[in-house]
Amino acid sequence: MSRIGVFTCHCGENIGATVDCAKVAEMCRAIPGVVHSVDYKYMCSDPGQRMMQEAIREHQLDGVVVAACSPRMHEPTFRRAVSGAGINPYMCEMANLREHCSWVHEKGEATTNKAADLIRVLVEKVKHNEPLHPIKVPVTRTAMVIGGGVGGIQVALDIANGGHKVVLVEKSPSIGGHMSQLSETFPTLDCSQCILTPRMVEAAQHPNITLMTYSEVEKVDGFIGNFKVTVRKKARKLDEKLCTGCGLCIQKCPNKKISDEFNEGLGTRTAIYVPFPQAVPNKPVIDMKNCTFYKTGKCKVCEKMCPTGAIRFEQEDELVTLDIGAIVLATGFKLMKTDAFPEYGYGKHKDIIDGMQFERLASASGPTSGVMKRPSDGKEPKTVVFIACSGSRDRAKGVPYCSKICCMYTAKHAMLYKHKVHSGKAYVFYMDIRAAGKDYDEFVRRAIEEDEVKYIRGRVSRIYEEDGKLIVMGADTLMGGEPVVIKADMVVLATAVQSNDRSEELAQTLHVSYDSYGFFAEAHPKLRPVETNTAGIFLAGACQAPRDIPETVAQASGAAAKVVGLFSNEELTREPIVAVVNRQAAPVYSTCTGCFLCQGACPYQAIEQEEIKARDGQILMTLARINPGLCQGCGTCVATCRTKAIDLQGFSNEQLYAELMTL
Amino acid sequence: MSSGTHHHEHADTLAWRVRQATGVKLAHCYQCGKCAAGCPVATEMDTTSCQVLRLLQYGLPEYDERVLRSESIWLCLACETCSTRCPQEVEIPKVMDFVRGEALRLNLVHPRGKDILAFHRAFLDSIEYTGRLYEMGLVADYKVRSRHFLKDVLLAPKMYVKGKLGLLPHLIRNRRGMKQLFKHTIGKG
Amino acid sequence: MRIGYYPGCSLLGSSREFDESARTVLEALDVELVEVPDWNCCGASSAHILNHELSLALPARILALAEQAGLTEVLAPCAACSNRLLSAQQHLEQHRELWAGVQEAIGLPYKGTVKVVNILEVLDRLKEHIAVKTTAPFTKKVASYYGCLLVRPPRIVNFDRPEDPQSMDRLLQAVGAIPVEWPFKTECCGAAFSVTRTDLVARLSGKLVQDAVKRGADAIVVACPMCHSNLDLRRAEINEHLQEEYTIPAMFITQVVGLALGLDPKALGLHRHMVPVEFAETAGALS
Amino acid sequence: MAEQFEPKITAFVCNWCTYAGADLTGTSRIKYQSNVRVLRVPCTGRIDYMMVLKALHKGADGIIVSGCHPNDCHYTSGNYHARRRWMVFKKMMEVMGVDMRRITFSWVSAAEGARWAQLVNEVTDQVRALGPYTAFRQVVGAGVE
Amino acid sequence: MEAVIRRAKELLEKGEVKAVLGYAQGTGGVRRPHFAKRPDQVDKLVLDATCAQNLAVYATKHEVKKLGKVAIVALPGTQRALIQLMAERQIRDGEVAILAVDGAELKELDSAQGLEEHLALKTQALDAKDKAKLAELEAMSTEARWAYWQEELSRCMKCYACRNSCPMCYCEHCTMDCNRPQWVPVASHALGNLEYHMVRTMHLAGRCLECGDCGRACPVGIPVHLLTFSAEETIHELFGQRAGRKAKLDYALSTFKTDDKESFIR
Repeated sequence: MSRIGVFTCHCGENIGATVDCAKVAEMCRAIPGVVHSVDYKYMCSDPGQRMMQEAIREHQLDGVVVAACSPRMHEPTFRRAVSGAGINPYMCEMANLREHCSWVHEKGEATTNKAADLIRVLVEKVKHNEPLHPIKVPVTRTAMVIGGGVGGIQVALDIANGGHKVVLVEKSPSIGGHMSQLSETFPTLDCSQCILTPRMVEAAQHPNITLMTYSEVEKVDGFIGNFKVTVRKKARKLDEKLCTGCGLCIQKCPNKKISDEFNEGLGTRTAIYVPFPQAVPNKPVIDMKNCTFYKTGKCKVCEKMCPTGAIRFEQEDELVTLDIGAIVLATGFKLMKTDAFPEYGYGKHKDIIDGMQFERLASASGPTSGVMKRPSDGKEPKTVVFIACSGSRDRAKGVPYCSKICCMYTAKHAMLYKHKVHSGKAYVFYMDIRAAGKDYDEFVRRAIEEDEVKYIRGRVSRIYEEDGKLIVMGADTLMGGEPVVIKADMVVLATAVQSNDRSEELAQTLHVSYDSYGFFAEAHPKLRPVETNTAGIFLAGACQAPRDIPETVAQASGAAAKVVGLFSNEELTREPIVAVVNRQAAPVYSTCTGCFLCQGACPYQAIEQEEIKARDGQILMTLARINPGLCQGCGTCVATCRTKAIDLQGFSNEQLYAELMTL
Repeated sequence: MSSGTHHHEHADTLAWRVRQATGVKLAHCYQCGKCAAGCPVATEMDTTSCQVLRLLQYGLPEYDERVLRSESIWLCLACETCSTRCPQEVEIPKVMDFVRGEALRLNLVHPRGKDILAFHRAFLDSIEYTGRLYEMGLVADYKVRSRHFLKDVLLAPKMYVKGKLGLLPHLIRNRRGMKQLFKHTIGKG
Repeated sequence: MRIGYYPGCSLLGSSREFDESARTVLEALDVELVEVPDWNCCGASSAHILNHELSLALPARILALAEQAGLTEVLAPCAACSNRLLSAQQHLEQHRELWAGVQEAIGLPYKGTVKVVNILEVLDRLKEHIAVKTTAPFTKKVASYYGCLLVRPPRIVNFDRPEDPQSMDRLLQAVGAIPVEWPFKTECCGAAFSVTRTDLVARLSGKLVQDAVKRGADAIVVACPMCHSNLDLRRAEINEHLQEEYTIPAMFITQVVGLALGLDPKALGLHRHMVPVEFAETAGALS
Repeated sequence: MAEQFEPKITAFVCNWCTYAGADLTGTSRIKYQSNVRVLRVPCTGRIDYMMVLKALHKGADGIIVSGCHPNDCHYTSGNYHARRRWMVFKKMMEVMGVDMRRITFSWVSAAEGARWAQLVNEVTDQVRALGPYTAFRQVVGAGVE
Repeated sequence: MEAVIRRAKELLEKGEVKAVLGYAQGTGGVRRPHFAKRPDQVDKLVLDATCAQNLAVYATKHEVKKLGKVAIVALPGTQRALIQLMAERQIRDGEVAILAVDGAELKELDSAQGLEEHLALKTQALDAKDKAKLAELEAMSTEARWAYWQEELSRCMKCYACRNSCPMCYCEHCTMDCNRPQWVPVASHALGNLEYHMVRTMHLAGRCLECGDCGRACPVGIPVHLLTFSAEETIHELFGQRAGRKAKLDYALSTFKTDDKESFIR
């Protein structure tokens, strides 16, 4: 027979003025199992809590109901208090006499009765409460960062500087990502590579960071603190230890006409190559698709040239499995291609390029060494039209969302163009200028006021070619939609920012949710922006939504902080409010039938299979097992289970049944 | 889904009537001007397509009337260039169609719209009586209605020579059916 | 191949040559055309400008008659007609509640079972056949002109791609012609304003004629009677507007194919054009 | 004046949205009728239809089931699962001839304090108008509990 | 028929299966399930229009499982039951040789995948009588429906024949027997009966194979199958899926669509 104490709080006037607390305390004494019931002015005050603790000892209480404010307010307080008096914190429940009663009802008998009812219900619950203990999960203190752009590099450095090991996985041959392709950055116009490359080198040399470039995540098992990640190291066809990065192989490679990804197809590269001069690591890869040897079986010039004999034509991909405690996704974005626009010629006009291509044209390290030359004939474009919202905010043919960075980089592009071609004319077609950010609007105004970029508010309906000019048919909505036709030499489309290739695939591998555009979903849009709904997996940068560099870096540090926090203990403790599958003595073992209908209902993939084996190892039955590391305690599986084999600690069937039966 | 109650355009606005009749929601237009930018007759219009939508968005009687009285609605060629390119999938020609009908109903047709109207009327009459278009008759009828007696006087004989203008209308057999068809549709209004 | 045929009004008058050439060519390609019995006008732009119900009833009657005649597919060479038929059909598909009214109006049952196809779709199916039968390759530079109604609105016609369509170009290549890279394939010619706003037509069609010539085309090839009359019948106004004598002919795709198949120019109605088609092949036809 | 019937209303609410919403009703001091008794569960996904049946068993005249709006579930998808379960449950109850005017499903977010008060009042008035759920009580009465 | 018997004999003779489960002549013209463990017992097998029972119900029983591999004469309902049981991991591939009988056609299968492909070609429809009855119920007023079921259920004595006859009620520890807490009163009184049938219906929603055995099994003729049928039809209407068709578990109530309709939500 349980010995329960009920402590009714006046909360000063808040409850006391409406509810007759003394009467409530009186009524509660009549509840079977209640051996002690008092009311007090401020139960949460020190004397209040002390009084409670004394009562617990004095009356050997084994359960407590505090009738006060909302449990969402003071449950932790009172659970701490009761455990101070030596009973399990989860033996304490709160009746919400304030928010759900005194504050919302008129003073009177009905209200007082309701207060008593609320307590009665919880007394019955407490009778069925079980002592619960925080769940402890061991943590492997090694993080994996997926994506080696500026975001990934920042995360890796922050975690590494926090004293933890980091594995940085990048799918391309070098880290650096999109930022390494940029010429200058807004709003400061400082050279992108100048600020990025030191970070790349720092990451490469950091004792706590292991770089895995030209590698992709293949498989992820386990859960927070205990992931097992399988990474595919694609064959560089090269012994990285021997290679000194002298570049002789590259100079001598006969196959020089391959379209260069790093230069967005505006330049060419060899079959054995490093993406760009400042690449980290500065070790080439052989592009098998284009390598003469793999196509014809002959050549091997690079092998002959290599002074250290580092070339390995027979090298195979390698699968590596790593123990990882936390994962940060920083896989970035891609830009919509120019061929996605019917009315702009399906990409058939060479001189209609996208923003990233313009970056390469403007970049000192680019195919034109930063000299403005249009792709078709290498002539200097005298008139350039920039079109913002190309594919963005276009539910018909593009994406409905705003790509966020285009307003700024378009202003930057126009500016850079004007700085390079002083006599040139730059027009920007825009719908709105979204320049919310430190020094952002000032930057745009500078483009307009000082560099005399002509901003035209309207979309472009059509572009076609005539006499070597691109005829841009727009309209000026600030002049009542009057048609505006501009004969341009080059057009730059600020094409929409999209989630990166295969991001859905990756999301599925990691069991993180993603939106209908393939961007990874944060756990809470406001309060948990760097976490995913899968514990132990975090987000940084444009893989979550379009972001610019400062935002990406900020979020990266945020994600790093989360990881370091997680790593601050060898074990992580979690609320024991989790589901459990009942276990019983042989031959029953459990009332679980192993139908696994519950599996689909779990938002966290927390339900695993557990095999009950006989001594001889023969499988007697397969049961559901809930991984306490993954379970968040929603209880959806409990309601799904036909045999009631699953129950939720803290909100068990017995507790809820008991509550219901007192109504 | 959300607890908020849905708010519709006010029932006496043209925008609301457009929505009822065509299903086009004018609020979708975010005034990017792409429709006007590609419109073959935008330069002829007193009110460009995006202005028409903008005026309608207000839901003010005086603006509604401006739309109804505009020449633009009669200049729309229904070439569908705008609707094909509109990023918000606003079916502007549908709006124009409906608004023309309203202008007609409320007797607010723009003077220069009247000629165009005359042509369409003549066209339909021709069909009502013969079932098929009688071009000669149409042209003649149109001239009477529009008072442009001299229009195309030079072209017609050439066409006749080329065998392109039948002097007699092509009649369909079931002309009673045609009458009934008109009675049940346009005849109602 | 047996297929329903809805010529539409203009193919009986101002665009007779389209009707003639279509019939001649398809016959030569062993296609049997079954004319929709007692068909009526589709209402063109006039009906849908003036009365919504009428703009549904007129096409509905045509389709219902076709159903009655046991036709599953109807070819409407006139782009305007096929567009009207398709829009009405689709609208009725989405608004079953209107069926009763429409059926009462047309005094016929309507099932909406007929598939409406345009001339390019039909010729495209016969491409191999045409290639084989081509005896006099049409080795001219051509500007293939689709106009509005063949490709717009995509959600109604869903034929080819809305910008820079290709089907006619492919067809023309099949008969030896060389399509020029032309940005105005789907620019509007002024359409229904042929009679009422000739000034507009002159400007819009003028742009087409001028650019086609500039890009070296010997002929503009069309598949729509409205486009044709604007480019051919209205050439006088166009030239006056441009202050220059443009003699580039506007031909129907069926005429081009016909010539390639070596058919009699007269049978293709080439003699009916205002702007003469002064190619060797057709010399006889124009005397 | 005749004693007016006071219905017994049982509410099943999730901890993160509706319970919090009801807290907000309190902090905003919005008054509503006191007939309702709230049962707190972590998520609507936890709400077993057996609970609803037991509430009827214990003589509830009206029942409220409420949680987070779609997309707002603290557990990302518990409410979606619940929604499906309710659809099927509702149909089953209708087929059985249970008067579904007595069971109200709703979404009330943590921000919708006023909405909670409004919901409770609406349901209370509606059920009061319907009178006691005698049909079900008879069944219970017939059972020896 | 002969084909089935021939094959059954073969399987037993070759020792490929330990037993063949089919139908045999019972008393009073009814067919009863028949276990042929020896070739000579095969001749007892009959197969005709009067064979109805869903034999899958035996496939999950201990006694059967411990025999080893058995062959089951599987009419469409049985086929659906078997694939659903496989999806719910109660039977493993190869554990049962399925002699799928559809009218005159016989097909032998032993994997869920095989069954899925086989069933994909088959349509499934409620029998007209049940359809009509459901429509009739639908048409009734709530009060009338309530009265109807109260009347019907008043005859129920909780003999659990419906439960035992159902291939999907394979749980060894049924909720009905779970007493901590005792959600559903054990006693067979109005409330106990009502709640039992409500729970049974919910447990079979999205899992009912519409074989109708529960209804046939009821000794007092309560049309309990209508409850699970209507639930299953509801699932089909709402979510466009049916139980007993997929090899991989696809349970309508442990998945969702974000745009599931929620017109019923205030």
